[in-house]
Amino acid sequence: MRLPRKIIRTGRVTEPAPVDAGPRPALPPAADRLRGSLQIRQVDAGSCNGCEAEFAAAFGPVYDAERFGVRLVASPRHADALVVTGPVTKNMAGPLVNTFEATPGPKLVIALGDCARDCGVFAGGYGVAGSVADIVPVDIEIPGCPPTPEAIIVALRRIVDP
Amino acid sequence: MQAGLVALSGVCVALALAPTVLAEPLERATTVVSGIADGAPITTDGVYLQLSGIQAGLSPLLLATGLAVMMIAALAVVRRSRVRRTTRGIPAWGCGRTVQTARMEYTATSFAEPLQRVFDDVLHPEIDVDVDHHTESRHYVQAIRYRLHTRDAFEHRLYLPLLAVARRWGDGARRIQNGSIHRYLAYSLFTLIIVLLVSR
Amino acid sequence: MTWFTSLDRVIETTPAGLRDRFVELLTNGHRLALVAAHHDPPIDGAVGVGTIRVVYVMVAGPPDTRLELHVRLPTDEAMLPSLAGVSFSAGRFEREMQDLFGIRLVGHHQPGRLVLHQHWPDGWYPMRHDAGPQPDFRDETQSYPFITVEGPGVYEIPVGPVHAGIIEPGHFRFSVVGETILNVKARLWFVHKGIERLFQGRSPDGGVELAERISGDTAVGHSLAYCLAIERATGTVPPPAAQLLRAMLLELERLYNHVTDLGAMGNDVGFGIAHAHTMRIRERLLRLNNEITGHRLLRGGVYPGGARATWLPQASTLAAIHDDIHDVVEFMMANATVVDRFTGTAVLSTDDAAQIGTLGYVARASGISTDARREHAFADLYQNLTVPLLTGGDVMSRFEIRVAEIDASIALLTEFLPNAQMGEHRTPLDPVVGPGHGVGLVEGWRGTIAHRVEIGSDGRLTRVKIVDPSFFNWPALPVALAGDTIVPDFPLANKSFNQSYAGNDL
Amino acid sequence: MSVSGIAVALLQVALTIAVAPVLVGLMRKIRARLEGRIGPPISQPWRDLRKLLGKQRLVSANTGWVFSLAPLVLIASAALVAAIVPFLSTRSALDQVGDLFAVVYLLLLGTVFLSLAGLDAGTAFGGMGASRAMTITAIAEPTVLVAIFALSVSSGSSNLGAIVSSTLANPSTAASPQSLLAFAALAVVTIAETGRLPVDNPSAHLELTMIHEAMILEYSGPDLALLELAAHLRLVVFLGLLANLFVPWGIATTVQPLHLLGAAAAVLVKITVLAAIIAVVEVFIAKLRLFRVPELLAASFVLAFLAVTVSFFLA
Repeated sequence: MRLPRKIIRTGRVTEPAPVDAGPRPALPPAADRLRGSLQIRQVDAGSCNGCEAEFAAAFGPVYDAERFGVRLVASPRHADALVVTGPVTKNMAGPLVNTFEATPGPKLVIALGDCARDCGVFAGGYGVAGSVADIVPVDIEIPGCPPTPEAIIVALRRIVDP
Repeated sequence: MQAGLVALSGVCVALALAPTVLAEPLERATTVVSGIADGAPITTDGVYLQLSGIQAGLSPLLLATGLAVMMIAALAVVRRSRVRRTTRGIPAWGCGRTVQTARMEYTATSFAEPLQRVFDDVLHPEIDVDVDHHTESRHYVQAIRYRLHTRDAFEHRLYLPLLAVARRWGDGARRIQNGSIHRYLAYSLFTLIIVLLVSR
Repeated sequence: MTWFTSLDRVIETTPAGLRDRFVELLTNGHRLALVAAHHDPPIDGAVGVGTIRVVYVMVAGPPDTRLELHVRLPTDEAMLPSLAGVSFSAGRFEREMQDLFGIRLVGHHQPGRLVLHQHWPDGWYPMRHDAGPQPDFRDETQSYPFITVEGPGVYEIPVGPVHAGIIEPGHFRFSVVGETILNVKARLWFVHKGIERLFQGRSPDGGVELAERISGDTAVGHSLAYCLAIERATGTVPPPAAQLLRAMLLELERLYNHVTDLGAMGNDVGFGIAHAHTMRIRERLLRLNNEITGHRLLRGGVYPGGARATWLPQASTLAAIHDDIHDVVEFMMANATVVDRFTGTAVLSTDDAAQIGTLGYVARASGISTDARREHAFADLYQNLTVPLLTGGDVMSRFEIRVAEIDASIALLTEFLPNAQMGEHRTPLDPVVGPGHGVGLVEGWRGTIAHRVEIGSDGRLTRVKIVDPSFFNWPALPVALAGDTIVPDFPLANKSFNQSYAGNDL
Repeated sequence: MSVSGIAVALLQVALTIAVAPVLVGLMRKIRARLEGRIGPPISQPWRDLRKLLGKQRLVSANTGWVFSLAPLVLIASAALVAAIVPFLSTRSALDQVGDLFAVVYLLLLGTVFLSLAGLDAGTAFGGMGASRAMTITAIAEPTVLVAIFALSVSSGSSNLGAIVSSTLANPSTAASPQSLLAFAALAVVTIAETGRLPVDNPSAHLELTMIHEAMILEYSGPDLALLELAAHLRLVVFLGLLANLFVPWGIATTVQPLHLLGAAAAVLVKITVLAAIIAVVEVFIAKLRLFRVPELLAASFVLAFLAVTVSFFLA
């Protein structure tokens, strides 16, 4: 029985929640109704996959975003928030809009990472259609290239646990 | 065709809700066939059904009523909470794409395929996948064709052998009775002798 | 031109002579590493639209051998005889050039669009220097012409570009009967941003931030390939201490990515506990990365002419991570269901892997021994390298090869540690005189990465061609599935390949 | 049908609805803890449901009445079963309304409607989920019937109240071979029908591997809330059925409030223990290859068949 021993020896991996030190920006009204339960559909609209790596880490055992009532879901129909990464490419602009349309209100759009906010180093690429805000209305921005899992947790907690 | 289906399903629903209607005629029929008439196997008071052999009861009518009540209750909860939220029609979710074609709709063949796979030892489906590719490289595919043929197991394992046996019998019978009066007279004679020998 | 670039022998050839030279090199044991088209403006202010130049980089090793075939075509009549019949990967490079440079292909079996989606305008070639403003896009309902599988009851499952997990965008079209996959086609390039064009006009140092973001999980692999190419083009020789640090960063990158994949494959068969443990180990590695380079994804460690590290791990830390990983591997392999799901799933035969030109662990799990650390070593560091090789070609082989590579990486790191020095180690780039070009080949964690740079007389980048191993490996996935894989095994099969979308799409 | 009997039935429904989401929350918590995580609070499923009820309802184009009806049928059938099954007292008013066969087919009605809803939207995923669910159900059904038959033979009745009373009267039957075999068979079916590992993975979100979730991909808002709650209810009902059929002790044989309170505590403990066992076991096992699932179900059928055989010999 190797696995039981590993489980016992590993113990709890999750670390205490990162402290939210920064100034709290005003939240959109839709966030009021998502207190305590936030289901997320992540959309890679052109990212280099660095943001995906850190977003996945935020849901890993060390940061455990799920403990705050945040969960990843399979369909935008089940989602309350879209987490969009990357500059929006010309090929992903349509799918992004479709995903936004397929999400029932009240809903939030979270632009994750510098590219999502202002196209980052990819600004001016002939395949880039614009930042996320150029394509769908953005409610919350998380800066960083890529944002650290701590930053992601802090931003998500502001929604579920204001 | 649809009218027939609707009528049949209507009868099914009616029987499901009030099987007691048929309980008595069925009972009489079974009594006649089996010859056993020691009390009614099913007793009913119109709402409940009771088996008399073992302790078992059922009330389809009340079950249906209960189901309807629960559904109305659920609907009421949903409706109440939906006051501020309107229903919005929207294309089916296509993973971000908008174009859904008829080819993306699930097919009956596909619906049955998993079961067919599970019972492939019985059904013996014959599957062919032909792939045409360029002569220079097999990784440039030009066309793919799929063929599935399932032989009916009952037909092949039961009906056809039975028919074959019957045909052999028939062939034998044809040889025996070929229309000759003499031969029939001979049969009669032999039969008579056998009957006499047996009855002696 | 410097002495260094003369290592890359250039053979000028004509469109008519191309095929023979190419086949000759292939039969001599060379591999096609990269094809780059260039649109050269007219020289010295001459009138005209310039010429199209196509460069084929053929490599072999060891010893490290690189040859370049150069073909020139007139811009207005750019017709290129196709090599698709003799090299599958050449056929894909050709379609890429067709889309981006407007090169017409002669004799290609499937000359359809590859990089540009159907809604991009016709006749506009974004990589030409005189491309001009972008015309209007067409309606997005225009769909890629997928092969229609004929037969009763066949239907298509469209998956993506928006997936259910945290997965990069790509569209997969399955032709299916029930659960049986008859055909799969991957439609990629959803995240095509035009990175190669963004490099143009930057200084060599200014290209690093882009190179690090070609594929976020391969920051070291790509930035190193880029830097090696720049150094070849400019004749710069980085100090040995920098080369050692680079080699260490490369292994650290392999380590955190391979570990993640092991658990992710477990997760795809519903064995979430394996994923939880590998995510924990991965976090430990990412924090180690952060200490070493100041960035969790190892950015900032490699730059033209040098490398830096602000901290170095203890050998005991590496040993502890090694044991931790092996605990996880052990309990995964003790689970009969996991072993059953991995074994025999999505088999890529050695023959197919060779014909498609696969690289990295995908190739090594299918019996093809390839490793740029051995064939194109950038420094004299890899005498004790072990290149594991398996022949099964199934998911299990791709799992086991990763485990073996993790062991090899930790062995290398432990070997390098005593000689490694913290701090900055850099040879300043020579002030560039005259134009130059160079190729960088690096064994990234997914396989061999190839960059080819050209630097203009003003010291600015005029062309950077990037090839992630995913470009070679993506076509292998549908081939591996075509056997008797069932639909619910696809996510596992895909994860066992784990190709980069960003690195492929550029 | 007495008033007190109806009250017991309604009490059972209310209790099940209140407990089901918490139980699922508990199972997620156990998994999280074993994975070294803290995990969401146990009340998280309730929070999710409350939020879903306040969300917009999206109706996919090309869907018909089945799409709107399915969530109602699913939750109503699960709730009705919760009313019939003797969780609290053997004197539930509905005991004579439906026997064990009726209960199983009510649950099956929900499965069928969910599959129809999956097909209704006309998407590939929905159809795929429906086909898989029906394949599993088709193979699981014979097991259920044969296992129930074994129980009915040994207790002389197919009515739940009677089976439970019979076990209470002869405690030794609970440990009889036929009872244990039938329990094992029904346990496998429970796992399959509630979409737990190793048949379906409730915590993975990959379109191509899903069974249950593939059928509900198109639902949103209140409809989704109903479907989620129904899934939670079905789990509790299945577990409660298993618990009280085979280990009925603690159940009230009257309708006195104090006895009912004790019975509620007893059944909660039993269900929680079963749920905890499932949650722990799920951490240690992986999901079977789709076409190994029929092998698992075939094994459960063999168990059920043995149960019947044994019950005839020992009768």
